[in-house]
Amino acid sequence: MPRRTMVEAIRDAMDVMMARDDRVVVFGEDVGYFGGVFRCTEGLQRKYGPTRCFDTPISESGIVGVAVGMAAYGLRPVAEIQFADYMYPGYDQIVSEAARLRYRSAGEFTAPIVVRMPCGGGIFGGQTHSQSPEALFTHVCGLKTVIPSNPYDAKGLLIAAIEEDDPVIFLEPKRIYNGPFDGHHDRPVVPWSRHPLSETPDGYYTVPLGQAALRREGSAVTVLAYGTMVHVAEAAAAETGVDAEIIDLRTLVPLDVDAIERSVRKTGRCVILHEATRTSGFGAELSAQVQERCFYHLEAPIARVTGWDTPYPHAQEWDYFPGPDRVARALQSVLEGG
Amino acid sequence: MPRRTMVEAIRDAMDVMMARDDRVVVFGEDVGYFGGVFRCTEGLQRKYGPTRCFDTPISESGIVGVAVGMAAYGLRPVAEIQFADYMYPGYDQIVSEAARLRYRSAGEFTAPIVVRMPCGGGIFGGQTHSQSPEALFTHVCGLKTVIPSNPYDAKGLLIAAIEEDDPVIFLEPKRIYNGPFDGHHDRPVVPWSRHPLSETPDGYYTVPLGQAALRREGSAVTVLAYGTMVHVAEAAAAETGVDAEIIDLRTLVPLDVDAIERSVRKTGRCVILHEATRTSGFGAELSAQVQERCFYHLEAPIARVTGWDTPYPHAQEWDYFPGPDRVARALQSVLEGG
Amino acid sequence: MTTEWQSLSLHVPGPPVRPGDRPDFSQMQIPRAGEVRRPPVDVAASDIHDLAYSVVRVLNRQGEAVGPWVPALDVDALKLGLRAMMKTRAFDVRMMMAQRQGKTSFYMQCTGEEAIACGFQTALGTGDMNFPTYRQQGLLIAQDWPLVDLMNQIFSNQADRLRGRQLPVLYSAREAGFFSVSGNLGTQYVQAVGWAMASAIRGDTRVAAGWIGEGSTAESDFHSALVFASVYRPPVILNVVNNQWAISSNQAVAGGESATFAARAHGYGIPSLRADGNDYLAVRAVADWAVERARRNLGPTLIEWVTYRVGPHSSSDDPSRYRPKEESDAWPLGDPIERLKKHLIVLGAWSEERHTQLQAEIEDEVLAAAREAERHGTLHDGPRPSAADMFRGVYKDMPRHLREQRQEMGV
Amino acid sequence: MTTEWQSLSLHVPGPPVRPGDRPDFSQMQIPRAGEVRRPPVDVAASDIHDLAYSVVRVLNRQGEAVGPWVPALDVDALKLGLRAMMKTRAFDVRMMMAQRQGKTSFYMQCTGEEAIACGFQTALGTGDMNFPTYRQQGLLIAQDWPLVDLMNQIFSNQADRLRGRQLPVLYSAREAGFFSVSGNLGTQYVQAVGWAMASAIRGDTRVAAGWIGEGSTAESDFHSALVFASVYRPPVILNVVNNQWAISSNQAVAGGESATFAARAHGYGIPSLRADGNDYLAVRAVADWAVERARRNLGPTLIEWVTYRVGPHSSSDDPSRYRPKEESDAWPLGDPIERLKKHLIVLGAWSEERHTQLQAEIEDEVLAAAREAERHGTLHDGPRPSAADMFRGVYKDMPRHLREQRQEMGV
Ligand SMILES: Cc1ncc(C[n+]2csc(CCOP(=O)(O)OP(=O)(O)O)c2C)c(N)n1
Ligand SMILES: Cc1ncc(C[n+]2csc(CCOP(=O)(O)OP(=O)(O)O)c2C)c(N)n1
Ligand SMILES: [Mg+2]
Ligand SMILES: [Mg+2]
Repeated sequence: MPRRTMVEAIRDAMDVMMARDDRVVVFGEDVGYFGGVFRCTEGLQRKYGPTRCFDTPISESGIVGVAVGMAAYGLRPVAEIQFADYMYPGYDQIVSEAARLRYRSAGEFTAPIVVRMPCGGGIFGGQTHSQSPEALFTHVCGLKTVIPSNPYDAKGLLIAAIEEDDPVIFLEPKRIYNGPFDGHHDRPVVPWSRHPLSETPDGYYTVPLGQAALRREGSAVTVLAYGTMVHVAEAAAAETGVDAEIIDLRTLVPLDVDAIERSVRKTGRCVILHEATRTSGFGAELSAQVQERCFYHLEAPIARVTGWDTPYPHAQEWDYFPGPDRVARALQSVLEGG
Repeated sequence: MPRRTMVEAIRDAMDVMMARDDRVVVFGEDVGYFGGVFRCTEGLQRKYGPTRCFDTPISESGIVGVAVGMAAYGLRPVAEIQFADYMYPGYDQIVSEAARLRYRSAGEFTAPIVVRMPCGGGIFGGQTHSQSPEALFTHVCGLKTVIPSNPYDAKGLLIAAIEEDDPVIFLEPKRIYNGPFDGHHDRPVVPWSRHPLSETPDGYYTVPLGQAALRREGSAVTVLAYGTMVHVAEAAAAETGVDAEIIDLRTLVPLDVDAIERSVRKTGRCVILHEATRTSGFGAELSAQVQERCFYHLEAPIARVTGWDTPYPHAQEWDYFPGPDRVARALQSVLEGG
Repeated sequence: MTTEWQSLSLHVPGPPVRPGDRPDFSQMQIPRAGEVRRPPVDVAASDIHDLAYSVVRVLNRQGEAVGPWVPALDVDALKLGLRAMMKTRAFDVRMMMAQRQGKTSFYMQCTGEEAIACGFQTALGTGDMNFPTYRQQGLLIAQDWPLVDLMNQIFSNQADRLRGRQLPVLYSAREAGFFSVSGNLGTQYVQAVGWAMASAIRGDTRVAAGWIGEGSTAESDFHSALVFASVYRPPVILNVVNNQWAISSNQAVAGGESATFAARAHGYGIPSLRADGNDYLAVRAVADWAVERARRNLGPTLIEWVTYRVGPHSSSDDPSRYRPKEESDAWPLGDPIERLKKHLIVLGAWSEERHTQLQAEIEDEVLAAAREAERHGTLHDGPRPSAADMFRGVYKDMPRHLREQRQEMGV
Repeated sequence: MTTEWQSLSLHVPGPPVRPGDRPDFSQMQIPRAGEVRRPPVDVAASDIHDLAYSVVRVLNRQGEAVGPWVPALDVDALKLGLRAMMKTRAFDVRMMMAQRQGKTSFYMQCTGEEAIACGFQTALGTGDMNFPTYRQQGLLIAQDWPLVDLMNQIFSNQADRLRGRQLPVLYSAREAGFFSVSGNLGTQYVQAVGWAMASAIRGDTRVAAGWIGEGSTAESDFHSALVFASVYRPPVILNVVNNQWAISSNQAVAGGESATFAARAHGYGIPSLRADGNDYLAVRAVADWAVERARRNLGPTLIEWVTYRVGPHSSSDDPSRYRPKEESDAWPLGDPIERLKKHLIVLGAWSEERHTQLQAEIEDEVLAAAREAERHGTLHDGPRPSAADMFRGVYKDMPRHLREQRQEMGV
């Protein structure tokens, strides 16, 4: 089976859908001729023409706003926000418009848009090229929020997102665009081609939204992770030898609570990981749900390993990033609890 | 001692500070001559002149943006967003600018602004005049988030907020502007004058940010609430006779974890209330922290009673609002757990 | 070096007068009817900059239609226009009353502004899409959209097509080319541009119309809309309704003191016009011009409609707190219904008697509709949308967490 | 009724040429130096609309300063200007090299645009405040701000005044009237307006200057800034640096095909000018004009500086992917350093030899600064800001949860 990087998988998903469905249009800053600053849309304008894939003015509110209008018309817009850190000017259109249109019009109008945005740190991007704002989307009813951790999922989830009839926020951990990353920034970079999940079938397939994936079976502790942190979790489990069960959530809303419940009831312990700042991060919701649903099975406090409650710093990137050592420590301490 | 409504207390806080400190300026949509759609700034323009209190264009990004610039200059801007539901166009300026200015400039520039906004439902305002977006602020480091439940606190907290050197989001539950509200919408309206916490001293006093208040002592269960929900909690406790300890958080960030920990360690049970939608609401963070800090004291799962994960509907307002009956049921079920 | 300069001071604009003062529209420059030229629809934006500082007017004081903008409308079309405006006004009167009676929580009239929506709608075709504000009920009424349907929404009753979820007057009527109204100002202006871009992408022939109040032009999305319209030149008509007030804030607070709202288009290279919004004929003529531009792939047009908000901002507002009570009477562009009525009389096609009779008919029709709507319930009385409706439509298919919450609620 | 019309189509703009094509600036209309009139500073905005479609220029091809805009600058001032621009360019060269050597993660040059920031700064006084973008290092260098200080920030080293927290080049230098640069485009334009409003509220004499790229004028905050500037008329200069490119997007994608960026000001009643950004004398003259307006409480001015981004967008960019390599050489306004050098030579105050000598001096100075900065460390080498620094300054006083997190981290 062909092997793809995340970038290639994401591009291929758009390519497949643009070919299948001429309502699919792709746009954003530098997305047209240039193919996007991360190259995710490279070649699409050449292949499908400038009215199917084009550059936009630097206006995130405009990008999402016209996407909502296009979707109401009947198109399937896939908009790129150059960095998730720059989604804020478009947040009103996402929250007040895309997310609520179906509800407030009782289904007369809908906004089946996909808003793609690179997120997360690890590239020395500082506080404005490193953010993970997923919790700002998961709090907004009417949105679905997706974040893949590997090329196979990225392609399948993006195709599913484009086919979705509700607006989807599609977060792309930029640090793993071109290779998996386990947080060991001091070790040589690994290419995707050596990772089994870089095998992505050509053509159309989907990974359904709302389903988590079991990345590692284990019985001692459940680790809930998504995006880059899935790889960090795997490294931490391997290095500590802790018999951890690692769940890659893939979709944050709607959440696969069955998968979570099943695992935590089995292990009785839970560690939650994300790169975003801790307070009111999505880990809080996960923690709340785990204790609501599995209280009587829990043998130790649920732990969160997250970014600190500071902006993402530049020089101190690796002090901020919740790397395998911090995860390992949390695994150990959760095992000792109870 | 003089009795004030929330509106009067909030107005008085600004009046006191405008008189004490001529760097304090007050502005927002309809805030000048008219005195604000909820009358919170009535009379301030007449008293302090149109360059201290004025109307702005209908541009929330502009309102917060100029506030940041003014604060960097050395003023103490108090900006009003007409409804919290309309803060989204200003969210970028709050998150990317006000919240991060001190950090990114290593203290060379700061943004001591207060952004006041009426929040919450209960006035048949529908999905765009009823929102409680506090969790969208608590996730953002660099901001302090405050929400009073009564006139005494409102005045003292607002004065403290204006004196703060960091940006403060000041949420005002509009349903209790003119009288306390316990969720019994079918009963006659009660004026603030009959509530002890409407007693507000004239002149300057503060209620420090970051300190919760014990509203009711009890030993069976801890209730964490803020804003309107404090009154609902009191009603539910009174009506069920449950020996609940009710903590009014007042400030969400920074959180008074001591007060929470002390109470939950004592009661072993916890119910969390808010009006905002549940998923990724601030209740999730509270729940996560309670279980992290008090795991070994908990006798039953922590429960959340919140708005549903739907937009705030118009006709079904009272089906959405987490009223005393729902709180009572949660109290009872948490007492039965364990 | 800065010490040699005098102290700066802040300019804080406001209306020329306040309650107690005498109304003052002396600053307004109003050309005579017929005076403004009618350029060809493919004119360059830069060749009509002057039209953004003038006012296209057709009906003169004598009730005659004069000048190059007189639209080709027969007497029947004019009568339909009159009827639509009168019906809109009667509807507003009845619904304000219903609000006072507690049948709904909230209402917004468009009194004095009826010509704009009623006239504009007749320039559109089937399949075109309006992105209206809350003050464009005339777009629906001019299409004879059932009043009962609107009232059901206002009463949030069991027959409300929006299932009680949305604030009164924030209608949605797809079949009528009436996009779901948002409670957030300005957001839909750029959506109209996006819809029009989609129409162009698909090689369609349908056009879109965005609507915004002069106060809301200050919002970000006004700019986003103009930028995207300027760049991609989609078939969209960008309407700015300048009714002089935004709740308590005079148009000066939105920048109206320094330039017209029509002039905003200049910096984007978008052709723009300013027109008498209280002149049904001018509205139709200018709308036709802009719609033809859109239809002929000539791109966007911005129109500032000059009018006056006669009533309160909404049922929650009391304008006597911030403007002279007499200001409405002093408004120099008159009343749109009176002006069209006079024109029809001048044409010999109308009379005071027929007007009185039509007024009575319309009031009966509105009352009958209100009675029918009330049978489906009002906000606090009678049948209403169910609590289960609250959980539906957040997503296409209800996800598990909402199913659980619905169960938790027991509905 | 819509079937009679032809299919619509979407206009998607782009640059006239792409890699492989011959550069084409034939669309640019450039008046001769000295041709554009100089209006009095209290001119009405509407009386200078034409200046938004022209280009104020002072230096002609022969290197002479001609026309009404010639600023009263003596030879020493001109030499300082030349020096500042040369230093800026040498600094950029050295820092791009440092980035390639891995001493920092990121760098942004302003090559070709030096005249704008270097010239503008000299029109300001102590206490005035710039709200710059990442491409205005010239504002600091023209003030002889220590290069080492900038380099420390770029290297995120132990002496970095921003404690390693901020991306390289996003400087902050309060004493130099240089506001902390944001990574978010456009946000600071409206902050400049707010700062200027504050100055006016306080009866101060200080003025503010906002900076934005032509691409970023599409952002919402550009509009917010213009609206508030239009309404309150604060002492602010709103600079738009039109360097033709926004990463890979040509200025046409920001609306430059339909109107100039200077013309954006017209709809807000704000006086605006377009000026040759590669002409140090024109920059200073136009800046003086606008600053005087601000200082005299005449309100805001918008200036579009016409220039060309000679280098890549940033160290992460490769412009040969999206524009012809030769485009920079074909740029009709020339190079700002060459032009000022020629002028000084024409004045008899400069020579090729002195220029070469100055160039060498400057390179030495820059190199010495780089060596000094490197002693404080570079991004991956040597001493660096501590992990504890990461937790400081989120709030004035560290709240409990951050203290706990710092402990959890063990620092
Ligand atoms: C984003 C946002 N901010 C504020 C409001 C509150 N608001 C509702 S209507 C209104 C005034 C609008 O005035 P204008 O645009 O002139 O329209 P008009 O009411 O005159 O038709 C305001 C401030 C809102 N609905 N949305
Ligand atoms: C809100 C926001 N959106 C997108 C970006 C990414 N970005 C950084 S620079 C840039 C191009 C800016 O072009 P322009 O305004 O013309 O300035 P120039 O780089 O030419 O000086 C973009 C899109 C950003 N930094 N902030
Ligand atoms: Mg208005
Ligand atoms: Mg540029």
